[in-house]
Amino acid sequence: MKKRRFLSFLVILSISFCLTSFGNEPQVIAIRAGKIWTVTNGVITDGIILVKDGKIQSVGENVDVSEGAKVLDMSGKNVMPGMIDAHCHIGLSLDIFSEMNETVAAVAAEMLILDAFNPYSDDVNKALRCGVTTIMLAPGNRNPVGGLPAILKLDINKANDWVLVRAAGVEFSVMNEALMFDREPTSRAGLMELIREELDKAKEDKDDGFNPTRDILKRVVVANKTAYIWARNVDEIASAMAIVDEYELKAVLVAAEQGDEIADMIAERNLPVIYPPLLLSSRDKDLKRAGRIAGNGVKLAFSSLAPKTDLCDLRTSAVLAAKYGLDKETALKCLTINAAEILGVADRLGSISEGKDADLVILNGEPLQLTSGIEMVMINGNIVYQRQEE
Amino acid sequence: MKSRSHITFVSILLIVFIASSIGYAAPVRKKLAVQASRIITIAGKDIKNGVILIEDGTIKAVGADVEIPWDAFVIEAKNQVVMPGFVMAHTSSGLDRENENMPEVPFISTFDSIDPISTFFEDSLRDGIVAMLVLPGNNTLLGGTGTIVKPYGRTVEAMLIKRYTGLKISLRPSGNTSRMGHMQRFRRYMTELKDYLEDYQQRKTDAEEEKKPFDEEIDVTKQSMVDLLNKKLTAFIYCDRAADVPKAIEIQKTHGLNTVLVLSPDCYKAVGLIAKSKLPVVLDSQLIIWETNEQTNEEEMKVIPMIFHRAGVKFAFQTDASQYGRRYLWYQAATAVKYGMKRNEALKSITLYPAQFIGVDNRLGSIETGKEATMLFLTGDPLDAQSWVDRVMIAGEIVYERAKDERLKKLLEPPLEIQQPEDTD
Amino acid sequence: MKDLKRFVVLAFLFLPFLSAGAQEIAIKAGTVLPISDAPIENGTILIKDGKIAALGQNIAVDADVRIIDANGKFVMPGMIDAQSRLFVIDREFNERRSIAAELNILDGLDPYIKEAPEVAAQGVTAVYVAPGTRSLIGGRGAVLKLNGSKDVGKMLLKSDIAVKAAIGVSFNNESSSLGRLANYSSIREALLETKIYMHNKEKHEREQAEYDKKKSEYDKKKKARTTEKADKPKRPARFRLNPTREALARVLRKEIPLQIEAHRVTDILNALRLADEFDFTLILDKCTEGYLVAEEIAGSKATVILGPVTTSFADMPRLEYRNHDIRNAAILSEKGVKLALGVSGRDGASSKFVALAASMAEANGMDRDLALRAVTLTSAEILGVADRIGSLEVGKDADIVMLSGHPLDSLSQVEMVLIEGKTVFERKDQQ
Amino acid sequence: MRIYVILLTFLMLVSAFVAPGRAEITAIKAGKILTISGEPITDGVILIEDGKITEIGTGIDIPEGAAVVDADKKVVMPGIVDASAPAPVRGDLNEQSNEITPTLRISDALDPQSKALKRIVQTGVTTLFVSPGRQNIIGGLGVVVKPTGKVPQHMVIKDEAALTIVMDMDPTQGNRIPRGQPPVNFYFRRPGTRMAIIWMLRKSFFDAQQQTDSEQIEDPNLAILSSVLKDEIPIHVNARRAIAIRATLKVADEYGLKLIFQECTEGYKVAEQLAERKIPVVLGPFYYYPGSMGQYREGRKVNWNNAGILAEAGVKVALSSGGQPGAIDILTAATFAVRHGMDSDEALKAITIIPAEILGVADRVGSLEKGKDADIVILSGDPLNVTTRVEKVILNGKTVYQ
Repeated sequence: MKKRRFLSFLVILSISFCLTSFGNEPQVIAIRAGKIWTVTNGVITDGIILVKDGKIQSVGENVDVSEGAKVLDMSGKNVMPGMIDAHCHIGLSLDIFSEMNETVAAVAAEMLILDAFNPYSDDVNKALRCGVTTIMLAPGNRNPVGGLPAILKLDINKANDWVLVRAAGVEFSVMNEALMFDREPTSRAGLMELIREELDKAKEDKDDGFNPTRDILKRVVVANKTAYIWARNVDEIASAMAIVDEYELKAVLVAAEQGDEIADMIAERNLPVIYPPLLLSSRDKDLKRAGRIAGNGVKLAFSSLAPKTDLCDLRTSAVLAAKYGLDKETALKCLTINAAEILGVADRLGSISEGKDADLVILNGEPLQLTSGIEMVMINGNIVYQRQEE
Repeated sequence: MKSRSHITFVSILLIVFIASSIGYAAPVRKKLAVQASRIITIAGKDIKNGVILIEDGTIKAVGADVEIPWDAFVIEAKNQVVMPGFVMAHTSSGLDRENENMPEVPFISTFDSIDPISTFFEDSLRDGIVAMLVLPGNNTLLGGTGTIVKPYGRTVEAMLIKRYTGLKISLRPSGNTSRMGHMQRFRRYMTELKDYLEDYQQRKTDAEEEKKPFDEEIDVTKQSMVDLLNKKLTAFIYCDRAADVPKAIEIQKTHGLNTVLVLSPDCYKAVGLIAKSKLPVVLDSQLIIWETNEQTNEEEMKVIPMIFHRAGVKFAFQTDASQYGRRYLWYQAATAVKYGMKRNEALKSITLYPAQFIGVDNRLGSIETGKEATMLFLTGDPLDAQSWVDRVMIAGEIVYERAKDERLKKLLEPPLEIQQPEDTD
Repeated sequence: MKDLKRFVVLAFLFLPFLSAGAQEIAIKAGTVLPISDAPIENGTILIKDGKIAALGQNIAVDADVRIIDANGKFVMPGMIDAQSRLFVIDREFNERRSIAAELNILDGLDPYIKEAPEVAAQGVTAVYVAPGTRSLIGGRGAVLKLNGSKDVGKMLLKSDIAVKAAIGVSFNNESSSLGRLANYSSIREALLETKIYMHNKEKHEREQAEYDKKKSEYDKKKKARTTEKADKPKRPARFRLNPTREALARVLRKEIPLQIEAHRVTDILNALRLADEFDFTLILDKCTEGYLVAEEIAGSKATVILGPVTTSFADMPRLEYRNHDIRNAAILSEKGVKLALGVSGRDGASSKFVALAASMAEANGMDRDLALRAVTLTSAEILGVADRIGSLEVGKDADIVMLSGHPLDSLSQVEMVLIEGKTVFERKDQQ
Repeated sequence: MRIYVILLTFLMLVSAFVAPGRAEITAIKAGKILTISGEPITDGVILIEDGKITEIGTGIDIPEGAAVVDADKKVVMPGIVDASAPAPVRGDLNEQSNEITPTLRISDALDPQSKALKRIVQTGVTTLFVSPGRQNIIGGLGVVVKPTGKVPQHMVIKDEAALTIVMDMDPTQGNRIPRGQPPVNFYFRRPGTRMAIIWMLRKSFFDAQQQTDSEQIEDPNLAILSSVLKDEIPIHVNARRAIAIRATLKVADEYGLKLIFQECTEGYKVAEQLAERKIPVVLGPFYYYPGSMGQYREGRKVNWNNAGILAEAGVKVALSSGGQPGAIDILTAATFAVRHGMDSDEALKAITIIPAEILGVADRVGSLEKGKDADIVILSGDPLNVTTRVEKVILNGKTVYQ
C-alpha cells in the first residue's frame, strides 16, 4: 500500500514537473506569415517560423509544426527581424541633453552611460511600439573622449539579460561640438593633440598607479575594442581617419553625414558608418548622401540619435534613403544585419535565421512602406507589444 | 610820428603775409586756357592735345584746334590727362553719426551735421571726387533729406552745391522689428500723411468758402514728405535684400515718386525687375560676391556691375573708406572694366551718370561748353593704378595740388633719417 | 560591390513661363485620383488655359492637343503644406509686438530662395505661410503657389487667409501656466476692444451719413439763400482707422478665420471657449494634445491643422511635444474632426515631406483616403481656397502631379508636376 | 585580425606605385612668360608632365598628342605664394587653454571643403601658409598647403613649416575662468602686459635651453622649442609696432633665433636693423589710417610705402593678403604697393619666389623653372594692372579655375 502511494506520488511529481517545466519552459511557437523578410536569404512567402526557447529553431515554407506548438496565424502580414538603432540616447533624462555629455572634463573615458539609463522611462515603450528591439545607448558628442556606450535589448521588464554588452568600446568625438571656449580643447588642432596625447599615454603602458582613463583607452589601442568616432564634415572625417591610421584602431564613424565626399577612402579602410537620421536634413543634396556612401561599398547603419529625432523615424530614414537612391535590400539591411554586424552582435541578432534570437516585428504592410503599421513585436519569443484595435 | 607809420607798415606786411600763407590759390582769373595731351570729355570722344577755354568758371570752348586768346592764362598739362571730376551719387560718411534712432525722421537734414574738417572730405578731394550727395544711413525707415557738397571749403556753406535734394528711405528693418513690421510702419505713416493732407485741404476749402484768411502752413515735420509726393525731392530707397526691390518699385508706383534705388549686393537677383522699371541704380561698394553653386558645390563669383551692365541698367558706384581698393572710384570702375565692361561706360558711371541721378548734370559730369570748369589733371590714364590725381580744378580755380599735399608726403616718404636708438614712441 | 541599378537624377526642367496662349493639354493617365470623388481608371484630363476643362473615362481629344502619356501612372491634384516656412525670411519669426494683426506675411517673403523647386519636385504645389509664434497675434498668412516665378504677386493664390494667434506657446522652452493664462486673457481683451471699435465705427458712419444728408440740404437752401450761417451742420471728427482693429474686425465679422496655435489641453479648451464667446470661425493649429479632448473638438465647429505628425520634423524637441502621440491624427479623424495635415518642419525645404506625413498618419490608424484628403482637399477647404485647388474637378486650376505609384506609397517617385498647365518639374530618368 | 591589416596596407602601397596610365603632356603657348627667376620670355612654350614643368623656353617643339593651352596674347606667371592667408580651418585657431602651445599642429585642423580655399584659388594663389591664431604667445606649428585635395593629407606640402610667436598685445586678451572651477587669482591666461609676454617667452626659451644642454627631453613642448633653438624650424613673429619688433630682436639676439616677421606695419621705422640681421618680412595688408578704433588706440603709425622703404633698405619683403578673409586679393595688394612706391619687379618677386624662399618650399614653387611644380596663372594682361583678369589657374598640371 505504501509502495502504491509512493508510486502515485512519483507520477504526480513527474506530471507536475513536466507541467511546471511545460509551464515555464516556453513551448514551441509557430508563426505562419504571409511574407517573411529574412534579410540574409531573401523573402519567403507563406512560410513558418518555429520559435523555441526564445531562439528561432527553423524558418522556411514547409516546416513541420509539432502538435504542441502554439500557432500564431499572421497569414496576411509581413514579418521582419527586430530593428536595431545603432546610436541613440533614450531613457536618460527629461532634461533632454543634460545627461548625455560630461561637460566639465574634456576626457571622460570612464563614464558608463548605462549608469544614467532609466529602464522604466516611457521612451522604452515608445521604442517597442515602433519595432525597435535593440539599441546602442551612447554618450553625446560634446567630449573628445566621451565614455562607454552600452548595447541593450528593450524587453526590460520581462527578461533579465537585457544588457547585451555593458561597455561596447569607447566613444570619441572630433566634431566642433566637442570644443568649448572655456575648457581644455578650444580649437580643432588642440582637440586632435589632446586625443593623440591620451592614446599615446595608453600605448606607453607605464603603470604609474591607478589611471582609469588609460586602462579604458588601452582596450581600444591594444585590445582592439571598437572606437566609435563622432565625425560629421569632411575635415572631421579626415581627422578621424588620421587617428585610425596612426593607432590602427578598429573604428566606426558615427554621424558621418558628409562621408559621401570621401566614401572611397572610407571604403578603403573598410570603416563602417552609423548614418545620422535623414529627417535632420531636408535638401535633396543631403538626402542622397546615404545612397552614395552605401553605393561605394561602405557598410551603413541608421541611427535615430533619439530624442533628437523620434525613435519611430529610424524606419523613415531607411525609406527616405531608398527613395533617394539606396536600393531596397541594402536599406533593409541597414536597419537590421548591418547594424548588428557593426555593433558586433550579429551572432544573435540582425536576421531571421536558425539559432538567432527570436526578435520579430510583424507589420501589416511591407517594411519599407511608411504606411504599414506595426501589429506585434516579439523579443526572445515573448510578445512585448500587441496593437489593440482601439 | 615815425613810430606810428612804422606800426602801420608792419601791420600791412603782416596782413599780406597772412593772406598768402593761408594758401589761398591764385585769385580766380577771368580767362583761362588748359592745354592737355589728352582730354576725356565723357560727352564726346577723347581729344588729343586739346585746349579748354574757361571764362569765369564756365567752359567756353573745348577742342583740338581752339586758339587761345591773348589775355587767357594758360595752364600747362602737357603729359597729363584731363577729365571731368568724379561724382559720388550716394554716401553716408562725412557725418558724425549716420542716422537717428527714431524710425521716422524725414524732417532732419544732413546739412546740419556735415563736418568740413573730416578726413573723408580731404581724402575725397585727393582721390578726385568733386561732388557728393550726403544722405543719412540705412538704419531708419525715413532717414531725412540730403545735401550735395563739394569736398572743398572750410564751412558747410562754402562746400554747398545744392542744399535740399534727396530723401532717404531704407527698407532694412532696424532694431528687432521684422520686415512685416517695417513695411507696415511705412504704410501707416503714408496713410496718416494722406489723412493729414485731406484734412488740411478740407480746412483750406472751408476757409475759402467762408472767405476767411487761411495762413496755416503745412506741419514742418511733414513738409519734406509732401515735397516728396509732389516730386520736388527724389526718394533714395535702400534695398537690403533682393526681396525688397519689388517693394521699392511698388512704393515708387503707388506714390508716384522720382526714385533712385540704392542696392545691396544681394539685389543682383532682381536685376530683371530693375531693368524693366528703368529706375536709376546706385550699386553697393562691394562689387563682387561669392555664391555656392548647389549642384557642383563650387564657389562662383558674381560680378554685380557686369550683371547690371548686361541688363542695360545705368548705375553709379559707391566707395567704402575702410576697404583697401574700394575707397577709390577709379578702382571701382577699373574692376568693372576688368570683368568686361566697356571703358567709357565705366568712366561715365563715375562722372556723368551719378551727376544725372542727383540732378547736377547741368554743371558737372562732363567737359562741355556751358558746364562748370570742374576737372581733374591726372598723371596717366584714370583706370591705371599708377596714375595719381595731380591737380583738381573746381569752377576754374585750382583747389588741390599734389605737390603741396603734406599728408600724402608724410604717408609715402620714409621717416626722418636721424633716429635715436631708444625710440620711445 | 552591388552597383546601383538605376541612378535617379532629379534634373529640374525650368521651362520659361509660357505666356503665349496656353495650348490645350490632355493627360491620359492609368488611375486618376480626383480626391473629391472615386478614382477613375485610365481616365483623361483635358486642360485649357490653365484650368481643368474636362475629366473622365473617355473624353474626346482633338488632334492639335498636346498629349501627355501617363498610363500605368497615378495622377492626383497638387499637395498643400498647411504649415510651411518656405520663402519666409527667418527674421520674420521674431516680431515681438504682442497684438499685431495688421502685419501681413507677404512683406516678409523672399521669393529668391533656392529651396522652392525641390519642394515642387515632390508634388507640393501650394504652401500656406503664416507669421511666427513670438507675438500673441502675429498677423495674416497667405497661400502661395510654387510656380517658380520670382514675383510674389504671381505666386500669391490668396492673401489674408487667416489671422494667426498663439496661446501658451513656450519661447525657447520656458513657459509658465500664468503666462499661458495671460496669453488667453490678452487675446480676449483684444477681441473685446475690437468689438468696441466696430461699434464706434458704425456710430461714426451713421453720423457721417447724417451730416452728408444735412450738408446737402444746407447747400440746397444756401443756393436758395433761405438760411443763415448759424445752422450749418457740424462735421463729425475724423475717425482714425486702426489697422489692427480692422483686421480683427474682419475676424469677428467671420470674413476670415482666426487661426490659434494651441498645443496643450488647457490651451485648446481656451481656444474653443474663445470661439464660442465671440462666434468666429476657428482653425486649431498644431493641436498636439488634441487626442485627449477629441470629443470637445469634434463637438465644436473648429477645424484643425495638425502639427508635426512626428517630432522629428520640428527642430529641437520642444516642451509642447512632451505628450505628442503619433496616433493623434487617427483618433481625431475617427471622431469626425475636419483635419488637415501640415509638416511644420524646421526649414522651408522640409515642406517636401507632406506625402511622408500623410503615410505616417495612415500607418498609425488614419484611414488612407482621409489621410490623402487631409493633404489636398480638406487642407484647401480649411484654408478657403478649395474653389481653385485641392482636387481635380472641372473649372479648378490644373495643378496636377503625376507619380509612378500611389502617392502614399513611400517608394513611388514624382514623374511630373504641372501648375496651371505649365510644367514646373519633370523627372529625367537616367538609365 | 592583424594579418588582415598588414595585407590591407600592402595592397594600398602597391596601388600608389602603379602610375595612373601614361601621363599625358600639356603644353602652354604663351605671349609673355614671367619666369620670375630668369628674364621674361616672349612667345615661349611650357611643357608640363605629371604635374611638373619639364620644358620652358622658346622654340620648343610640342610633342603631338599633347593638350595645348593657347595663351598667346596673354601673360603667364608662376602660381602666387601667400605667406599669411586666411586659414581654411573651422572654429577657433587658437588653443586658448594655455598661452604657450608649441606642439599645436594646425595641419590637424585643415578643412579641404573651406570656402576661403576655393575663393583664394580664383585670385591666382596656388600655395599658402596657414598659421595658428594670434591669441597665444607661442601659437604652434604652421603648415604650407596647396588649395586642392579631398583630404588634409593631400593638401599639405610642408608640415611644421614654422613656429608662430605673437609679440603684440593680442595674447593679453581673453582672460576668463575655466569651466567648472572656482575663480582663482590666476585665471585661464596669465599675461596681462607686454612685460609678462616677454618674460614668458624668455622663460620658455630658457627652459628649452636647459633641456637641450642636459640632453634628455620629456616635455614635448620643450622638444619643439629646442629644435627651434637649433634653427631646424624657423620662427614667424607677428609684430606690428616698432616697440614690439625691437623687443623681439633683443630676445632673438639672446638666444640666436632665426626670425621672420609677419605683418610688421611699422617695419619702415626699423628697416636698417632688419636689413643688418637679414630678417625677411611678410607684410600684411597696408592700412590707410588706423583702420579701427583698436588700432588707433594702439598708437600704430601707418606708412603706405612700407613695402617700398623696406625693399630699398635691402630687406627681403613678401606681400600677403594678411589673413583677413575677403579683404584684398594679393594681386591688388602688389598693384597698390607699386602705386605707393615699390619697384614693380620687386613687387612681383614679393608674391612669388620670396615667400616661397621664406617658407622653405622654393625648390617646388615660386617660379617657372624646369622640375618645379606646374603651378601656373594665366592673366589677360600685365599682372600689376587693376584691369587685368585672372583667366586660368593651373595647379599641379591640372586646371582648377577658368
